[in-house]
Amino acid sequence: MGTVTTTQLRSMYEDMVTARYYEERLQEEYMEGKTPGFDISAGPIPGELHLAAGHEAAAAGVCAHLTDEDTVTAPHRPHHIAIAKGVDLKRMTAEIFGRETGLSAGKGGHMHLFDPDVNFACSGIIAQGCPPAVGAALAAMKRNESSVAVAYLGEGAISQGAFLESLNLASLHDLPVIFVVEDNDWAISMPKGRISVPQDGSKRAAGFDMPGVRIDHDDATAVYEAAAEAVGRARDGNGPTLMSVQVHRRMGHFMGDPETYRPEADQQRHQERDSIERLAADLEAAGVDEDERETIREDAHARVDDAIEWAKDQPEPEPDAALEDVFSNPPSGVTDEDPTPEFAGNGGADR
Amino acid sequence: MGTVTTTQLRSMYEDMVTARYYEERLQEEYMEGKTPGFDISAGPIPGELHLAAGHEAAAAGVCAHLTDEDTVTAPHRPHHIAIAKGVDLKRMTAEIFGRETGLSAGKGGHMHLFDPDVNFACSGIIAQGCPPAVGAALAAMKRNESSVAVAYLGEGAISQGAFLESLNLASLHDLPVIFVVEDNDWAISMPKGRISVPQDGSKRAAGFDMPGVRIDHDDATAVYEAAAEAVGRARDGNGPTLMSVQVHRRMGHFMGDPETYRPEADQQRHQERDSIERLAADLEAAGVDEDERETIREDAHARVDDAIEWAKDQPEPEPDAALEDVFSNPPSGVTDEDPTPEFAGNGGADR
Amino acid sequence: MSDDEGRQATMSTAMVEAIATEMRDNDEVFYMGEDVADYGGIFDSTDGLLEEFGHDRIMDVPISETAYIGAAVGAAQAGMRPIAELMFVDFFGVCMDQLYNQMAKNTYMSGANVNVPMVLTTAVGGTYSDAAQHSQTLYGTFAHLPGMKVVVPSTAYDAKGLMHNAIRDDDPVVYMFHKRLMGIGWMPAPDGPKTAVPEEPYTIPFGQADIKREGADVTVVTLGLHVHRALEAAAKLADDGIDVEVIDLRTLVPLDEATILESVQKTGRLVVVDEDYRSFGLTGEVISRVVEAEPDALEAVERLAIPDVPLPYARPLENRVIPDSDDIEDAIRKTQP
Amino acid sequence: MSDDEGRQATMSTAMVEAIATEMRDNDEVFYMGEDVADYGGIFDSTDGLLEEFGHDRIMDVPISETAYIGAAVGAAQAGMRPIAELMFVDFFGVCMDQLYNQMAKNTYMSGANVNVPMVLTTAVGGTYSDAAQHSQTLYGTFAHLPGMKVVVPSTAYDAKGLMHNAIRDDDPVVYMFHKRLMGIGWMPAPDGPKTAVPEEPYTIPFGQADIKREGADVTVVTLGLHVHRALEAAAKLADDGIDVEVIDLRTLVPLDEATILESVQKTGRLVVVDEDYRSFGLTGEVISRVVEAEPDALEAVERLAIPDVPLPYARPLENRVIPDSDDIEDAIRKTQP
Ligand SMILES: Cc1ncc(C[n+]2csc(CCOP(=O)(O)OP(=O)(O)O)c2C)c(N)n1
Ligand SMILES: Cc1ncc(C[n+]2csc(CCOP(=O)(O)OP(=O)(O)O)c2C)c(N)n1
Ligand SMILES: [Mg+2]
Ligand SMILES: [Mg+2]
Repeated sequence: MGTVTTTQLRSMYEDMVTARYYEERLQEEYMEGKTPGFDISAGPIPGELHLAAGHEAAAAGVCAHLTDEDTVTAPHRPHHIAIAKGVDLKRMTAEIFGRETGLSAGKGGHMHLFDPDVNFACSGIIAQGCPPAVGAALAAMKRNESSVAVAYLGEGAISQGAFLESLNLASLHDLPVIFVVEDNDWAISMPKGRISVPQDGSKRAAGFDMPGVRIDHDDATAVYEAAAEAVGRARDGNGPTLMSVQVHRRMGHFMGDPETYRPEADQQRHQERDSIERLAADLEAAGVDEDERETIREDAHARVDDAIEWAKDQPEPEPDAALEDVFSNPPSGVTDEDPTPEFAGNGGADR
Repeated sequence: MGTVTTTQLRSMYEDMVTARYYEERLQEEYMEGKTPGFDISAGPIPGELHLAAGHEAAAAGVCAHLTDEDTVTAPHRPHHIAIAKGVDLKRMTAEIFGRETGLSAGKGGHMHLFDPDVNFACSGIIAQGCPPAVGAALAAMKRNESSVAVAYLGEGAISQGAFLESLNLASLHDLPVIFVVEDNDWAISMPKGRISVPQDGSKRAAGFDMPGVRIDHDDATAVYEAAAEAVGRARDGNGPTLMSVQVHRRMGHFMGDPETYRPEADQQRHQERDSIERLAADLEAAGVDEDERETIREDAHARVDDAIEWAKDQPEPEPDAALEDVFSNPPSGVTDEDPTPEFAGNGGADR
Repeated sequence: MSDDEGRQATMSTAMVEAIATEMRDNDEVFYMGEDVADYGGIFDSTDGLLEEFGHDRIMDVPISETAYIGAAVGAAQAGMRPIAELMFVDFFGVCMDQLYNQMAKNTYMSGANVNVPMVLTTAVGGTYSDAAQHSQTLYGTFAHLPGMKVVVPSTAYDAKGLMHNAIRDDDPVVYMFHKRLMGIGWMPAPDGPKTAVPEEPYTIPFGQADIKREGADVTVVTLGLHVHRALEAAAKLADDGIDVEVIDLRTLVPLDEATILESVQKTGRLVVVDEDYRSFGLTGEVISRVVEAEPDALEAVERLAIPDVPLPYARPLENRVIPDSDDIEDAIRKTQP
Repeated sequence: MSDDEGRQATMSTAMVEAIATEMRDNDEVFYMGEDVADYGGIFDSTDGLLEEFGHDRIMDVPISETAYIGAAVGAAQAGMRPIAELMFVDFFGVCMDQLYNQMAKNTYMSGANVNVPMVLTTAVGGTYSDAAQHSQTLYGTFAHLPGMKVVVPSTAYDAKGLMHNAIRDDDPVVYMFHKRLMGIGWMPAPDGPKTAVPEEPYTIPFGQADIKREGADVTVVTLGLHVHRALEAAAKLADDGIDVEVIDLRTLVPLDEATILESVQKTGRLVVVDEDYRSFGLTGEVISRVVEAEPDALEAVERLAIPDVPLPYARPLENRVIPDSDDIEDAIRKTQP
């Protein structure tokens, strides 16, 4: 188990059980009003919902090395990453419920969570979070700061131009960025073997002169250790790393996904591999016993229940708020006194 | 010299001296009216002009293996490739001069040469010729034909999404396509080391489970031999190959390029490496002596001079022709009798 | 069908039926897209096709829109007739160069030496809180750039006929189907799009708008989902004696100016309803065509569209910006003397 | 300047001067693009900047528009103020997702929790036979999608003031400079764009159109290159006693509707001249805004734009489709009683 301390194990466990319970609770809330007949427009949570049960190790193991100053960009399946990065759980939940006090005042929803306090952002377009993460790393380099950036993507995203171009740009300037592929074997209904060669996303690194590392079992401790090296390399100015972590998709691609395309045995297999139980075993070995773990879980569950409770109590936004926030600034681009020198006022007028 | 026959050497030589002389003659024509003051809108050839002197080996060595049924897509610097592929020289030249009888009736110009008779096309957008080449290969596979497709690109294009995504798609289905990177060290003013890692484009193959081969001297015979393998592999259904061929940029990026960014020594070096002289030596060794080569050159020059002469005699298009050819078909999409069944005529009307 | 006789079908069924028929008739037709095989299309656009045609002709593809849509361009130029699906039109930004600089322009740039017989199918529209990156129609964005025919069916009947025409067409056709109209189990459609649909193939030529309801007092020009919202508004207004004509454009390129003009000459009043952004788009185009051709025909005009904001997530916000039948009713009332 | 006193500068000099000043004042400003360093920008957009600021702040980048423009988005969200150049606007299709789904929407999607203070500079326009993939303006394409401020200078004076404002603005600004106006050695500009330019910094707020010539008989609304072509036409028509007002929009988003309306109320006649495609674009928008706000103000209207074809290569063809001053003159005459 090398470098990981008990405190870190405990903290990862906390993130992971929080994330797992969060997704289970959201699933319940979401399906309310959508059962028996699934109508995407019914129930307390609007829109699509992509839950990440089974992905927790990839989030916790990497984010354990990050501070608020580090940037993370997440894809369409972002909750577990947001939780591990320390995004405000209440305001995130309010956003998912479409409330006025949500992170984005109800404008963004679950694929568009932005928390600038911890430098977290996401995007629903495959791989398009990669270039902005590279940009955050570029900013850190230019400002001579030691912060790093992490871009998460699914294994389905490893054949998208935005990701591949980002590898070159990051490697070229030795930027402090880590690409983390969460490999859950599936891109909606498409098994990875049907859409990518090689199937292991970390192999893409070979064509871009950067290290690629594969963690082929979703073991938080193993992820933690690989990430220690990758984040360390980035902070030391030694450039980017591409990681691919095997995770599992315990639920459908989105809520309501009938998964008719998915063999039962595969579903079974994904249920059986539980990174949380695995980490529990590591904790046990480190002397954190089931009682203590139970306490961690209870605290986590309480935090989640609280957040959901709070979110559901929040007001919906006023309809006219929809017309605001296209720009942060007045459209004219002028916030303070017009700094135009005197004679320029009529300047353009007569050429 | 392995597999290459004297006939093939001779034929490559013919393509290469044709292409070289073609570019030299176009340069003369283009600069006419643009000297001393360079005005891009003056002179007999309109628009931008990207000439390929120094790139000939990459075109001749690969296209030597192709038939008219095979597809080639070229980038913004296409003439030498078009010539090696057997594009109609007269109509191509007329197109470059913007004439009515040009390949595209004057609508396309030098970056948009299309000759469906030999399945040649080009595009001025970096790397965007790659996906259509993959598509031609896909069509061949679906139709059970043995034709192959070749996509040419510059070394500056190896970090563009369209190229990288194409590698995956081609490799995934073992498509009969060959990607040929013409590496002339420069992307306009940017030396390759400034914009790509690794600098050798063929290394990109490693991340996509496909063979990458580098020909690091612009030796037509060496290109021929590498291409024999790549094209053979494609025709045999064994999938794509990525080739990177070192070529030289003997002229500016486009005509009028002051090349102030370019060290004199580099210009010098590119002038000194002459693939045509190199091939001449191979021909000499194969018993094709200078007299015979002189004849080949003279014939080639005559063909080029003829084409240019012819092109300049062609009429300019009528202005109103600009309004035609947006669609090949009537906008309604209906060419023959309306096959709408009787009762459907009023079908939509009342819902 | 002039009444409701005959087999009723959802829009997705009708669309898929046309594709299947064309695929049976012509080996050169094939379909590429994400989740189009085993899943049958996230919005049922290929439902059931895998079973009949197999993975070779109903091809799942990598999440590489530039590569596979560009491959469709290449296959089309080689003479095949591919259909490529862009799962949501909102993703156009990752592959737009292939769409507009290659697919749409190659015919012109080659002096029609080359043509590109392909169909791009794509899901459009909001109303289910999918937020700014998954709810747009982008009608104006596609209609603005020359070289693509742009088709937007609003009923099953139209969807089938337009799809037959799209596949047979020798030029690139962008076929935009509104998610809310497809009749997907989990996204209930309004009543209108499910119509009688003949079993045999038929085509609907492009550039022929369809008068979905005749009326004398005001012309509503619209398309897609908003045809049905306009018809709803019209039904309500009929009780108040306002007789609304509803024109369904069906295709944006070509645009059936004649039908619009004829109607406006009759009614003198025009409301254009669009689910795309308001400025620099469809509403402005339709109004200008009328003003240009018939400077004196218009006594009143209203435009109704997304008020130049991205699509918001929360329901009250999304409802605020997508015109509903009440908004249409209000706009129509404003045009009345 | 109300007359030609003061230092005369080309549009590129003025634009570069504003960038240099902002870079001196603010370490967070940097410039990324292809061939912007040693070359100085293919269209002189960064001419001379490398010498003062070095390769770290005037960064050549890989030909990976999605990656580096997306990196600008990320750096901007981190609080820097990047300027990213898209060499030709025609290449937008390879990076549009970053531009419109991230850069333009992140502010809204975050409820303005986040903002994106960046400038996208890009060269637009034809007139030199660069054909369909290198000659567009795409004004309407960018103005249609919410979240970007869209700036199109037509003179050196405006170019400088608008650039200062663009860099200081906390939101994404798309700054479109017309190649033919820059004053590049190898592409002679018309006379108009070279103007007097103060050495000190000044800003021109967005959303303020500029009346480049006052007149009583007809309003010409235009932008970019066509400001100068319209002024040429106006000069010719003055001899015939037709008094033309020429409005230079300067920014498309925000659009200065007030100035247009005021002018049209005076003249009653409107000609909109655009170098973008005719349909679903600028001409329709301007006309509709007028018709909507002032249904009775217009006695005559003309729209002049690229007639919905890609840009052709050969000179007679390109001349046919890009409006020139004769075309503008004709259009104006048609509006006269
Ligand atoms: C450019 C783009 N194409 C397609 C989609 C639709 N889409 C959303 S999620 C998804 C599958 C993603 O699979 P993967 O990257 O493996 O992530 P996972 O969902 O398995 O976590 C697809 C195709 C999209 N959002 N963006
Ligand atoms: C997507 C895109 N970005 C930028 C350009 C502008 N451009 C044209 S050629 C060129 C350099 C290409 O370099 P390389 O690929 O090495 O080819 P070479 O010109 O050296 O033959 C660039 C940047 C373009 N045409 N398309
Ligand atoms: Mg996956
Ligand atoms: Mg090069």
